[in-house]
Amino acid sequence: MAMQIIQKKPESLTEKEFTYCPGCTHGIAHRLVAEVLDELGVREKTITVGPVGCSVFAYQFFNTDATVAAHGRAPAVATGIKRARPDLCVFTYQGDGDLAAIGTAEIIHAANRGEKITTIFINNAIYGMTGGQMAPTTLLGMKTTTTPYGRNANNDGYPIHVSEMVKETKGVAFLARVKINTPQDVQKARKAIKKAFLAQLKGLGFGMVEVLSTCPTNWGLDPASALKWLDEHMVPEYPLGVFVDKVGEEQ
Amino acid sequence: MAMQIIQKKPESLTEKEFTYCPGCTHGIAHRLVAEVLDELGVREKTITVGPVGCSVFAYQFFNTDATVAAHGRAPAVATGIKRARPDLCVFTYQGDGDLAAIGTAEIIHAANRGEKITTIFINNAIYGMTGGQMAPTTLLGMKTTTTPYGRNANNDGYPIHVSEMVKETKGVAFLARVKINTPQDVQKARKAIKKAFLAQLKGLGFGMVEVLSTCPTNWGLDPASALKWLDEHMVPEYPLGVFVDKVGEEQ
Amino acid sequence: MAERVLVKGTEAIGEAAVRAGCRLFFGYPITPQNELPEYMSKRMPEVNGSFLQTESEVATINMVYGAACTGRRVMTSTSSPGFSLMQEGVSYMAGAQLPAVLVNVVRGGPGLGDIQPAQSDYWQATKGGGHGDYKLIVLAPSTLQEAVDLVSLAFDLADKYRNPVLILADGVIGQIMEPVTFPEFKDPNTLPKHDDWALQGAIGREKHVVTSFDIDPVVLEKMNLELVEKFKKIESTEKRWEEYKLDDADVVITAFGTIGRISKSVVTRARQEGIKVGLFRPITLWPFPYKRLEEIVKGKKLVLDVELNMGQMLEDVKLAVKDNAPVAFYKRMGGMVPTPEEILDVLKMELGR
Amino acid sequence: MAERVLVKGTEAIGEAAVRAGCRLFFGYPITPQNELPEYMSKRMPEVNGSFLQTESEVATINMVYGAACTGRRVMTSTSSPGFSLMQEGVSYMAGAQLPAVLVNVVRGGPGLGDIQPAQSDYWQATKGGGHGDYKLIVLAPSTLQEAVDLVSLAFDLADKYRNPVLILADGVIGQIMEPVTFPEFKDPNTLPKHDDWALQGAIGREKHVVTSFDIDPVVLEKMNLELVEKFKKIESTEKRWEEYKLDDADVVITAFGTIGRISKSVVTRARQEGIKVGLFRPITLWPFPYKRLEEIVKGKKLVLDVELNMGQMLEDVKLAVKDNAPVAFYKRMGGMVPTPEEILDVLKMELGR
Amino acid sequence: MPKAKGMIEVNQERCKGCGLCISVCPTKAIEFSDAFNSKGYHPAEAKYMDKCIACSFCYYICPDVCITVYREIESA
Amino acid sequence: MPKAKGMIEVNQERCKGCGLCISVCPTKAIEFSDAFNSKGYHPAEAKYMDKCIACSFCYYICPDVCITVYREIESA
Amino acid sequence: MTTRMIFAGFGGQGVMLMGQIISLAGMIEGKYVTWMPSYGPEMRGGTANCTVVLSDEEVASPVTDKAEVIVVMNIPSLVKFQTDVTPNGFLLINQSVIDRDADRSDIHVIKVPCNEVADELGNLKVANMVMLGAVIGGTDIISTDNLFKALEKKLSGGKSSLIEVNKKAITKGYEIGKMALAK
Amino acid sequence: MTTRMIFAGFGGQGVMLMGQIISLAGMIEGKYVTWMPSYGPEMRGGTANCTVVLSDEEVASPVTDKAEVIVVMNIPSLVKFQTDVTPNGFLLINQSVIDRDADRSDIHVIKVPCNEVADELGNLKVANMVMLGAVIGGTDIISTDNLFKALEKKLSGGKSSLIEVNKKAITKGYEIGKMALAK
Ligand SMILES: Cc1ncc(C[n+]2csc(CCOP(=O)(O)OP(=O)(O)O)c2C)c(N)n1
Ligand SMILES: Cc1ncc(C[n+]2csc(CCOP(=O)(O)OP(=O)(O)O)c2C)c(N)n1
Ligand code: SF4
Ligand code: SF4
Ligand code: SF4
Ligand code: SF4
Ligand code: SF4
Ligand code: SF4
Ligand SMILES: [Mg+2]
Ligand SMILES: [Mg+2]
Repeated sequence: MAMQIIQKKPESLTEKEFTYCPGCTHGIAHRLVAEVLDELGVREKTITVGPVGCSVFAYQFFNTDATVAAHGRAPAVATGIKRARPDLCVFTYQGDGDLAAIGTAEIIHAANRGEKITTIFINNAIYGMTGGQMAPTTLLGMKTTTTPYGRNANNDGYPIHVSEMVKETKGVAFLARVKINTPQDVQKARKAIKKAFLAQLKGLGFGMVEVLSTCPTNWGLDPASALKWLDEHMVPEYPLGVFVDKVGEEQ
Repeated sequence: MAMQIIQKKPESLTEKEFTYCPGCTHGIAHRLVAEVLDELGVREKTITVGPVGCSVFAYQFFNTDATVAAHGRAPAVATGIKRARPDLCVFTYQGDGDLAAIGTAEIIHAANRGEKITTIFINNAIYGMTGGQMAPTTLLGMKTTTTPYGRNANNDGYPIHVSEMVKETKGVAFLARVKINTPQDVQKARKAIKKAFLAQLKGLGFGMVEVLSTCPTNWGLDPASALKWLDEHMVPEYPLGVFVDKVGEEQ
Repeated sequence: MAERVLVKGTEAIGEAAVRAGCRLFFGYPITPQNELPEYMSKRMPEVNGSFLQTESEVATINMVYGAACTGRRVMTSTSSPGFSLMQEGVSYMAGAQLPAVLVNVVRGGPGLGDIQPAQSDYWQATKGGGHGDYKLIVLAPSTLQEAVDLVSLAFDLADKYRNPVLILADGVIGQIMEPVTFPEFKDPNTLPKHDDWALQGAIGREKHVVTSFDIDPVVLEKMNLELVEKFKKIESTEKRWEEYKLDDADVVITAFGTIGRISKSVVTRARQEGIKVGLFRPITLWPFPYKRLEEIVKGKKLVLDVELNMGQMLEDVKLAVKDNAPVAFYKRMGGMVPTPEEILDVLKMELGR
Repeated sequence: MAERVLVKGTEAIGEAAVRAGCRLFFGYPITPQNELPEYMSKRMPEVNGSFLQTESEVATINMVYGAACTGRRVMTSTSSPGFSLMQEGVSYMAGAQLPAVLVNVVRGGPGLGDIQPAQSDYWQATKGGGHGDYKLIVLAPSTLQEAVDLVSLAFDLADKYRNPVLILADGVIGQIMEPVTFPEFKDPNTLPKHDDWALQGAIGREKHVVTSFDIDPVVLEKMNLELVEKFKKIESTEKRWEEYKLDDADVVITAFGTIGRISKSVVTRARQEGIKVGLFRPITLWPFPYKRLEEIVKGKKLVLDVELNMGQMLEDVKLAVKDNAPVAFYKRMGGMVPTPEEILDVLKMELGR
Repeated sequence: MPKAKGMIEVNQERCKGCGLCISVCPTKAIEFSDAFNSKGYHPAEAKYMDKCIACSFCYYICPDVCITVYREIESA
Repeated sequence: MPKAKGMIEVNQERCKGCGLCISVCPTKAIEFSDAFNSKGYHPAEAKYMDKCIACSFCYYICPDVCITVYREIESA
Repeated sequence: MTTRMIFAGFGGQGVMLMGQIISLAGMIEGKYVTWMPSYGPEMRGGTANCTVVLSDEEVASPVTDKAEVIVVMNIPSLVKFQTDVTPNGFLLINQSVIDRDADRSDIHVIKVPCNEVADELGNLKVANMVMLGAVIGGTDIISTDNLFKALEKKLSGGKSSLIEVNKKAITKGYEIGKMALAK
Repeated sequence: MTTRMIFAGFGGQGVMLMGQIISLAGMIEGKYVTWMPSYGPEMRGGTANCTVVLSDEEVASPVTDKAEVIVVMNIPSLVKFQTDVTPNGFLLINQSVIDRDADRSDIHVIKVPCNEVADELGNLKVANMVMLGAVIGGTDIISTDNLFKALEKKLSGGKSSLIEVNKKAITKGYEIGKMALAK
């Protein structure tokens, strides 16, 4: 009898420690992407396009060539890279401020063009990096540093449903909303992320996974409670599901 | 027996002649908006927010206080006006380059906020003003000055469906797609435009009408053929319909 | 006398705006100015004003444009990359002659840079970051009290000249707390309504049009020349600066904003060591007080310009100084802020001491 | 000798880019440069290149950023309002040291302005329209042949210095046709690949990172200083200008781009009337040839600066001239272009004739 | 229902001769004029007004708001 | 099916003491350490490894990729 | 010598092409040339025009407000441009569309029935070439030969079948131009 | 006289508040004061700190790299800041979290068992006030009275119920500070 490693830090991550708060699920999403890059054997041809947001340091974490896009513009940067080098595997990693606010036009048009890139969209209902301001995805009634009286639809608008909008574009080859607050969900999320990369690698079009994620710091919750809060508050507003799947089961 | 005027140029238009090409249906859309302003008696409290596009001169045509927004930013400008003066009636008039390309983020977020403004969205599948370049709404295969070999989904993406996306935002109170290439359709369009204004005036939220419109000049067709082309090519891609109606029938 | 209170720079600016009668704020988060929109999100509802967190800085500036079209006082605030995104809109506002107060709390650049204090947006602020011929009135506070006072002034100047006014601050001004005294509240109803041009609904009058556009170059040239006239007028009447111990000085330090403040203490220390140093601190970066500086530097041993950038105001200093005195330059960059000791050392070195 | 062909300015620039090995073009329509993206939409597929009409200028510049990250030659083109929207991205590119060639075919501003030729984006181009300390190399052609030549040069300089290069043209350069001779085609495979830093996949090597960002101001300051060094080097080696009949001149006209060209004919006519006029035409607006101009103007009766703006290059002219000669200025704005006769009249008036 | 009796007026100076009114008029009451207007277009002309049924189609489709439509009513 | 026998290793220096692994471990095999790591956190500790069933839940949920999971296999 | 020319008319009348062909001919003839269009929104109701400068020395300014030769193809262009012809210069009027006279007596006015001639040739689209012929007939600024070469270059490829009728139009126009001067 | 102070620790340890209260007290005492935070991404693992300058003259520079008084609430802060204390200055160490000594002998080092004292008072959250008390006990830079006034101002409104326990914490800390010096 001997002990065999069945899970360990993937090769596609560097040794650099994450800069996230304790219990922040950004880290899980990172690991999942890295696992998929390992599994697909594409690390050496992958370019990471990091965002501005708590994951601004993503360029240090993924063991791939990498750049940092201007806030919201990662899909445009990724498009530029992909048009220059269609043989590379290009992905963006973006928060909900980055993708669903300032970057709205870029994500929608990348999707609509069927740009052969992959987007990991971290929806944590908050601007983490800048100190907990309202995101477009912030829930109604939720207090943030810019909705001190709670988000009020009349003044601040409604939680925005990016995946539901993106699914209306014809260039999307894979699109799903997942969560990563339980071990089981983490594994499902990994499958979705893999398909979002396959959409690109098979030349089918744009692939995106919206990941419901926690921000214990700005939600004012301890890490474990944040996992529960996600189920109780975010999932009802943002139902999970696969919106588009042109990749199919064969792999 | 005497003759009574039953149709004439509405009060909400100035005397200024339109600068549109002969047979361009931009002019019909203008007249419809003006008729609705007349009917609702709101000319004196209306602010026109014109775009950049062939309708850049709209500020001269509507007999209301008016401004010209930067390309694509009319919904933001309208938001600024409305937040400053919620008692005013504010509308934007925008082309498909203006609204569906550069102005994507602004229109989606205005809709998502349920901004109490009205948007008239002229979809003519082309950049008219600048000389017939591809718009995001240009049909596949269509030749334009920037798709000399015909629009090709693989390089240029797909015709974008703005109304279908906007309907996924919760702030919308009225949303319809109409066409104005027959007298009957013109009258239907007028009803939709009226409701889009009522959505604002009743404080229900954001109102938008997507108007399928012609560009005889850049389509390379005579005006009457352009009306037919619209039915044959645009309607199949952009089905007409009312997507959201919180205004209801009572008026 | 009004009470002195200890406040953060961002809040000082926000409260000063509220007291100046500003009831409209549009903003998008960006460090190091987040506390300003945060403050406004709380404060605006209290005074029946309107706060909106926008989807981007591009949207922000166009909302400010819209709000300004109605003649009401409106403000926004951002930091360097955000201000770059506003350049098209700023140019539109200047072209359409719209009053508004903009705040740029500058951080290290270029690009994403970092979030520490910098002064590297001087050129962008004073020479026109956007396209076309226009000028912003640019005010650079060096203390929070001055920031409070300049915010009031900014709204008045914006209204007076129908021109956007920019408060050019930096991470230090944005983040520090110090005691300030706020002015009284202005009643928004007593402020200029701009009934002669603002968009308020064409009730019983000809329609108003606000635009930066005219397709006919003959007309546009006239509009341009009108702007040029206005800018000349502003140049001749609105220059502001501080002179500190210049009367007997051999050496002139030129510096603005936070460095202006730090340089005061350099002056004090230098004088303790017997070096006669004075400070010339432009408060309006545009219009820049060229003439006064030209007068001052005549016969001086040295002009030492100190900035948190690669030498941006330096060009204006040289335009004023010409060949009338040697000009030295000391810089820190990337968000680093020099200590008074450090500057004093440079000064001594330049003097060969 | 290669054939002379009659082409439009926008097409001349496009074809010159193709011949320089550029295979990537991103652009968004805007008058008066639409023919350039239109040309590229046709041309790129012919040479196995990639043309993409983008959703906006903001997206454009970030696509250019992305493409430049791979080390390939890439170009975009726009006109004034569009270039304002690119400022954040331009600052990012300069910060990340990315090579690319940008074209601004300037039109009347500010704001929406009009679509006629102007030079009112000089400050934006040369002083940094975006935030932070950076410089673009700015090339201003005055004929189509020069435009063709400068496009080649622009790509080489961009690669050499890892810096964006801006071709500052105007509506005249963009729209006219005149005969040009194109250089030979460069084989893209022979061009610099930038294997030492470009993003190409980390195959058997350490990962590459391209960024303008470092959270630590100590590091960012170092990055900034590296840029400053680079800019100094460019300043010392890359200044370009044209001198025309200056040897015996009493009067120096300073002008760039289209006005530089028009001023040549002013020189001719003035000399016919016995007035000894010469022309100093900066070709690199940055780095500006201060020193050479300073040498030239010594002892001259008059320097007449002529521009299509309110006096933007004028500041650089003054920085060079100092008190060494009187400087006069003549402007047209809003898209108006002066005739040689008009300029000659001004010149005579300034000379008291 | 007896057909209404109608009449239209065309603002010929404003007209751009696009012909859309002509193309939609159910009674072919409108034709192009032979004359040019000052913009150089052949404007539409209300030619056979006896045929006009006041349906307003021409008004609805005219992109340049050149048409005024009248209907005969019982005199008050 | 007999439960697998497993074991985990925690990179305690990297750990931020968020406790998520502890919260999901079905066999309560993990606990906080009493000691601080150099970042000042109480890291997770693989305490009751006899209980570990190699389910990998802790690995899946750990946001800082601190955990390596081993499973006992028939030796080859 | 420097000759400045303005071609003005409706967008659809081919004024831009006229200017381009004569520029090309100028280049073939070894002159310095520039061509500059008026440009703007695709509109419609205004006049489109282009300016051509042919010169023995480098062309300083491609823009001008006076010209030695001005061609007007419609009434608004006549109104707008007739005052800009330099004394002793040439004004060429498209008689088929312009039913009025010029107000100038210090210049050469040449009236050309462009549409009628083109109609005779069986292709209304060559009306502009008739005018172009008249221009060189009247002014002798370029040789017919070089104009033909320019035409061939411009119409090479898909449109080469049209070369003949265009040449004919030029020739007809040339005669009209020559005759007008003879008068 | 000018006193520069740095308060450093984890984000959650209330270092920013400590600085703000002492600044407020300084203002009440009629001094010139500035408070400047380190700021950055919400992170996490780094140290947060703020700089306070109390002075009899206008404060020139709110930023400093040396300080007369430095408070370190955790190990990384000790490591980072201990060298920045000016000779004869004060280094205050949160003994409850920092299990090691300072390397300096040319300064006054005061160790404060903040958490234990706070725990005794029944509210772990006042650990920072214990430290603040120790600062003024050790340095006499501000009167207790004015510190209390500042505290009251800061905690007015919703949090006023907490004033008492905070005052107690300050008093306890004050004694520790005084005693440490007496040694
Ligand atoms: C142009 C611009 N505007 C604003 C910012 C400031 N900024 C940095 S990150 C961020 C939002 C981050 O929120 P999100 O994208 O949701 O990411 P998270 O931190 O929540 O993961 C903002 C507004 C910026 N860097 N650039
Ligand atoms: C920032 C900016 N980019 C580009 C332009 C140029 N531009 C003017 S109108 C227009 C597109 C017009 O197309 P559309 O919105 O579809 O209106 P249409 O003319 O078809 O009615 C463009 C790209 C501009 N004015 N500003
Ligand atoms: S602020 Fe929120 S999103 Fe950012 S690292 Fe911390 S927990 Fe994660
Ligand atoms: S170009 Fe097209 S959209 Fe514009 S006015 Fe002409 S026909 Fe209408
Ligand atoms: S109203 Fe009807 S019938 Fe009369 S002219 Fe118009 S379209 Fe013809
Ligand atoms: S539809 Fe209007 S513009 Fe067109 S021909 Fe008829 S009247 Fe004239
Ligand atoms: S592998 Fe499963 S049983 Fe073992 S420690 Fe991890 S969670 Fe617990
Ligand atoms: S989940 Fe990871 S970081 Fe959190 S306590 Fe466990 S090992 Fe440490
Ligand atoms: Mg977020
Ligand atoms: Mg369009």
